[in-house]
Amino acid sequence: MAIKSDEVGSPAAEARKHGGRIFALWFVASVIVDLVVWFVWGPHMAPGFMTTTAAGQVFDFKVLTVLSAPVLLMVWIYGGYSLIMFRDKGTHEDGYYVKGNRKIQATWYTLTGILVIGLAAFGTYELIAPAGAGVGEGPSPIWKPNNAGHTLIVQVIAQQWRFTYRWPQFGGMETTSINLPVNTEIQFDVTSLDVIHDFWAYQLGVKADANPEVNNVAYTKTLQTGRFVVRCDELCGIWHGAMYNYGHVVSQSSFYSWAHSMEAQNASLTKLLPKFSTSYLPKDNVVGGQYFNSSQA
Amino acid sequence: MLSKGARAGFVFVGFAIAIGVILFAVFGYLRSSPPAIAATAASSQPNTVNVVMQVDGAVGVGPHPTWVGYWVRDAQGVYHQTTIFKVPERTHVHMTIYEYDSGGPLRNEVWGKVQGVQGGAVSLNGTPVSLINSSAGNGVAHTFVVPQLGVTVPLYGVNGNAKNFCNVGPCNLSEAHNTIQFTFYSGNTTHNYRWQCFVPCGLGFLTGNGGPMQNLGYMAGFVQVVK
Amino acid sequence: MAIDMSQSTGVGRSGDAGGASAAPSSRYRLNFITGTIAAAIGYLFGHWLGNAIAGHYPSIVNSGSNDPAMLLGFIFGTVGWFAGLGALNYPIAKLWGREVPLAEKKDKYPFMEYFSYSTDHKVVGKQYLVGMLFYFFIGGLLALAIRTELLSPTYHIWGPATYIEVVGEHGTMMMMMMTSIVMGPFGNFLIPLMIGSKKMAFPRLEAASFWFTIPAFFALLSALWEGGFQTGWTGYAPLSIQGGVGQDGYLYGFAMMGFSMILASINMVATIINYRAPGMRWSRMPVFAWGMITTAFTMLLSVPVLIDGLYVLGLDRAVQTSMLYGEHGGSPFLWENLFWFFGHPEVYLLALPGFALTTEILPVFCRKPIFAYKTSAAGMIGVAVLSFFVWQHHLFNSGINPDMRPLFMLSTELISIPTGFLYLVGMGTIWRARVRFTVPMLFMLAVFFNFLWGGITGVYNSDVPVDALIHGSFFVMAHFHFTIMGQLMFAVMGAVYYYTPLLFGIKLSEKLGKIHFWSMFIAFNSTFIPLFIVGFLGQPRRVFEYATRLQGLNQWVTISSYVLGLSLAFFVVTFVWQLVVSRPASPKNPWESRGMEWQVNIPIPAENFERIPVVLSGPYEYGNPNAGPIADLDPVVVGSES
Amino acid sequence: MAANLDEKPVIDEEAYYHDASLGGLWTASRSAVAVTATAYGGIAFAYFYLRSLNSNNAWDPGGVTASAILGTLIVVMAIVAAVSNSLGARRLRKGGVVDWQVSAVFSLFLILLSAGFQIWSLTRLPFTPSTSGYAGVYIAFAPVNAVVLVLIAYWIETLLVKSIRAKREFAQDGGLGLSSLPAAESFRANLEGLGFYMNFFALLSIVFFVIYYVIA
Repeated sequence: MAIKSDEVGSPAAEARKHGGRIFALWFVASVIVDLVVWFVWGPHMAPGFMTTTAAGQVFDFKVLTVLSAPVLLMVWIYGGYSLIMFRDKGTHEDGYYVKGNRKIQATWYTLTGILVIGLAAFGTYELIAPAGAGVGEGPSPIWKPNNAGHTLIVQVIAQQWRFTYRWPQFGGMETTSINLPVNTEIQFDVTSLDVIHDFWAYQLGVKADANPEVNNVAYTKTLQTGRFVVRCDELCGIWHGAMYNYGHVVSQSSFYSWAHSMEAQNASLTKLLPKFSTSYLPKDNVVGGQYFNSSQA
Repeated sequence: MLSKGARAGFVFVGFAIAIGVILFAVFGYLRSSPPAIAATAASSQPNTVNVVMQVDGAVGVGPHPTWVGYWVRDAQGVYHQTTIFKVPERTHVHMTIYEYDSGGPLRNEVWGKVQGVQGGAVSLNGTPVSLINSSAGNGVAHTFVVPQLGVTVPLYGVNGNAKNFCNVGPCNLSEAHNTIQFTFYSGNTTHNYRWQCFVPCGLGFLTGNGGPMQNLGYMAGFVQVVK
Repeated sequence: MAIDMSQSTGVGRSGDAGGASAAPSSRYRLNFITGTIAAAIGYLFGHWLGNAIAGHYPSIVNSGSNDPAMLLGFIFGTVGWFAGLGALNYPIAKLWGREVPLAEKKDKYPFMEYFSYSTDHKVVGKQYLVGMLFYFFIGGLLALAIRTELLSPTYHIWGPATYIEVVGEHGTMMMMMMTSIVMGPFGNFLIPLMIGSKKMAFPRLEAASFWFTIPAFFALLSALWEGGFQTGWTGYAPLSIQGGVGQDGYLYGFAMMGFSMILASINMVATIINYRAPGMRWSRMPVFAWGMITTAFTMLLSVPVLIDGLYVLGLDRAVQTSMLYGEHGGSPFLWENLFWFFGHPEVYLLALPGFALTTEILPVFCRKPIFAYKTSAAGMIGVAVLSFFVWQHHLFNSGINPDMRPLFMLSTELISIPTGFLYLVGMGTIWRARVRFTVPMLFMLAVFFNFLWGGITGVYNSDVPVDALIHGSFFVMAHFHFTIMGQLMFAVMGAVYYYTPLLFGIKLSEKLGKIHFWSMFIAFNSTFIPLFIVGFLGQPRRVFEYATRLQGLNQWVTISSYVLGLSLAFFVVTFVWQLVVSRPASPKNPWESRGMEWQVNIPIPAENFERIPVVLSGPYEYGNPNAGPIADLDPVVVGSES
Repeated sequence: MAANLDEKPVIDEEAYYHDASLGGLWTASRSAVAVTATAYGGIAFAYFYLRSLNSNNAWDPGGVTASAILGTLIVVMAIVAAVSNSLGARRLRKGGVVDWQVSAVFSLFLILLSAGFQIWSLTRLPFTPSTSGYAGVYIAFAPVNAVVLVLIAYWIETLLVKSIRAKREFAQDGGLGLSSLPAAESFRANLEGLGFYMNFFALLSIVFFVIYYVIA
């Protein structure tokens, strides 16, 4: 039943022998993989560096990958090694009788605990320092960008199944296209006219749910010019998959000339729009659905 | 207990039935779709096709007769209750839409502005129009919007109290209607462009965007740009 | 809940069958055919009633979707179903004080027993196994339909509406039905055997829990030909209020499955706490039993909230209350909170049983005790407890309570600690083992491999700034397929191979099993690893159009998924063939397990154990030269007429 | 139990499973309490959540509540029923079977009446379902409460008829309250579960009375 005593040394010696090999393999592999992640993949990581929040996502993703790759490798190398070395070689005997090891268990609990709490602290810092990290913060954001400079406000209005954009600083005009100036602090006010959508500007590193009748604020700062895609990221019905459009981060001068020309073009439309507000009531019984049978005031 | 052969027979029959059910579900049910109507080439102008549609307050046919919906006319002049039509690439698509439904205020007035059509305006009963104020007059009944082609066309509503108001489709030209005509360019690549109505016109559905708004063949469709 | 306090009375009845026990009535047995007929009558009545009550309201006339009729049809259909099955005879007889005894258990049942309201836990276990695998394969076919659409970013195989319906059906089918794929078949079948009991605490609740899954399944599937539901399995309001009658199928089916889970859990908790054999101390209890009791407690405390949410949604749809819609004083956030308060424990309801099975089977083929047994139980309990405090991590982008995000980030990441316990247990167990690479063992090892992807990417999801990138993308989708399919379904498949000798008296072919395992393992990873990249590169979930630059990856995934489908089809064919046609007989305890459940003869006697066993040692004493037998199966019994 | 391996352990199987079934009843009634508490907790959460959000100022614009008279009657009857049942159960354990039966009839009557009132309250609401958040949450609560009340009534009723039917069976053994026969013990365990559930439900009713009528 038990392993024959001449076959193996003491448990501690066995642990040193196998453990040493596993550790060496793991250490070398981890260093190589981490270096590759940081220096080879890192500079090309999605979603790029168009804004501060996108760059922040790249950095966080990189850090998490560098930390988790050794964990992955540890399980793989330990598992692969053990399965090869400790397989049943046809002798049909039982394994080494051990039901636990206080030291190893305690080490494991401590290490996972430290790792996890460290990750949570890192994540919290990375959430708070860059003003919410491009995530929708609800109607009254608690983490705001601390520079007092100019902030461009863009209201994102989601409706089934298209985003439109309203520009309170340009006469409250509403457009179906979006362009942004480079090197500018942007505040997105995201809301919806019907169901829940989600404004995901991939290259901008911004994601915020568009909730009906509620404002959801997200911040970012543009750093580079280029094209970005806006997609709906919350299932919103039949055309959810087709609810996307493209936008551009352009130089400040071309942005302002675009914005002013749009403002002029849309002047007659802008007069018809309701007053700018952080959210709009869908008014179900006035237009459209007539869903509620007993009409309330 | 059955013999081994009999059991094997049952297993084979069982598998055959299962495969049959799966094939039926796929081809007889899930693959079903409204028909795609090919646009007819215009006789007068080169490189132009004509598409004629009508939109009714209630289609009157099929499983959901009370739903609003579009009809597309084929080359023989027959209307099909569908929202899918095929146009060639690099072509001017000349659209004629007969609008039979009553209108109202838009939820988002931005859809009252004509966009992406040649000349920047549509012809509404012969008059060029580039912006409709939906809170005035009969309001906007529906819109024809192809987001990826940048086409936005509001369809002015008819007076719901008109004597010859068409309650149930298919409607004909003797009934109250508006004729909207415009031309857009189909682009340089083949693609399935989705189009939809932006008026929440699914009556009886919360915020008006259920039912006909969420089903192909009513208020949602494809412009299939083909070779 | 309160009604069915049905006891497995059996008091005054001996363990030995025969003798002068209360003879079961030999009258015609009601079965699923009578149930179906009664269900159809009930449905038609309910539908007519709904039309009569609500058919004239303008919104229903305009929309043509009569939610009250649909829901009343479902409710009366379910009542009819249970009446037709004969399930209501007992509670009705109780009204005039009559105790209908449970049907006598038999060594061998007629075939129709498996289509009847059986109260034998071994029959229920088999019914559950076949039912759950059937639901799983239907859900799997729907998954292939999804992948087929994604072959091309622009050409559409299905219409966009059909695509969304298929996505919702697949997601809901898997998430709601598969909660019971371990507790249903293996829990019900094995728990009495494992804890050395002849019976379950509440066999009628157990039977009801299975027969609830059938109306749940058909209500859900019926949505497909009622226009489907556009909301996916998460059912976010107000989109779910906006949907047609298909949405009623979703909410009703999900609620029925909720009842099934609650009934099964009450039975499971009561059985494990009270029916353990003498000597089966908590410290000797198999890890699988720990997993089941933890899962059952989690269900008891989370599923009612789901039912609340679905009920609120049903009221908003059918009687036009406005709890999930802002204009009249409600809020869609209410649904998000109620749903995810259940929804996150839900994913652990799926994951914990998988780990319980894995940890149970691993030592058998390592020929070693479980490493750190207490840690494995603590790990499962820790995961279960923490699962109630993490739900808002699904709402990091929603704008709800941004100030709570650091807290939910912390609580979510803390879950890695008890999950890590389970890895410690697994890795400790293979240390200096004598690993036997049988088919079940391969599946269990794959569980650790697959779940590692899911677990590590779970840390990415919990990190708010990274979640801003991957939330709602295919990255998340790949993550939870690794944790659910890669973990749970692999564990289930391994358990099917492992437990078929007990369940059906056959031992499945190792050779065919290995073909199945390797094809499934490789195809599974080949399907879902690229989806991490697809999501990372910006493809949202549930889309039918995507960026053309991602077409290559998507096609790779689709083709892999076909291979995965073929692998599972291979399993179905070989499994059914061996089960029905070739029937390779299994010897007693073919895996040389020490577990209580393997100490019985094959086929298992009607009452499981001749006499109530007395447990003498733990179930994992492999390699212990001093270990005695696990139990005394033939103790002296008094108070029995034999 | 099995400490001494030299001799065979001795098990009274019948007693073992009888004890297990008593424990099963105990566990089930506590589980039922847990499930009920969680289900009601979800509704209470909905109440406080919508109340605190007060979307569109439409939580409860006029401060309108459902019928306070019916609400008060329902909660008072639930409490009285629970008290009467627990007093009756105490008498039963001293041998007073008839005392308990009288109290059970009384409780059953009150519980059924309050279930009826709960349904009746839905027919005389001073608002329509979509009036306000309060309206929605009340309409969600009332049917659930009615169903739970009916289930409690069913539970009392089954125990009541069982006690009547079994009267002769236990007559020589001191009656249902004192008999040591397994069936009598099962009955008392069941009754204990019912009492626990009813007491819990009375507390729950008070909480929801406060929610819907006092602080609304």
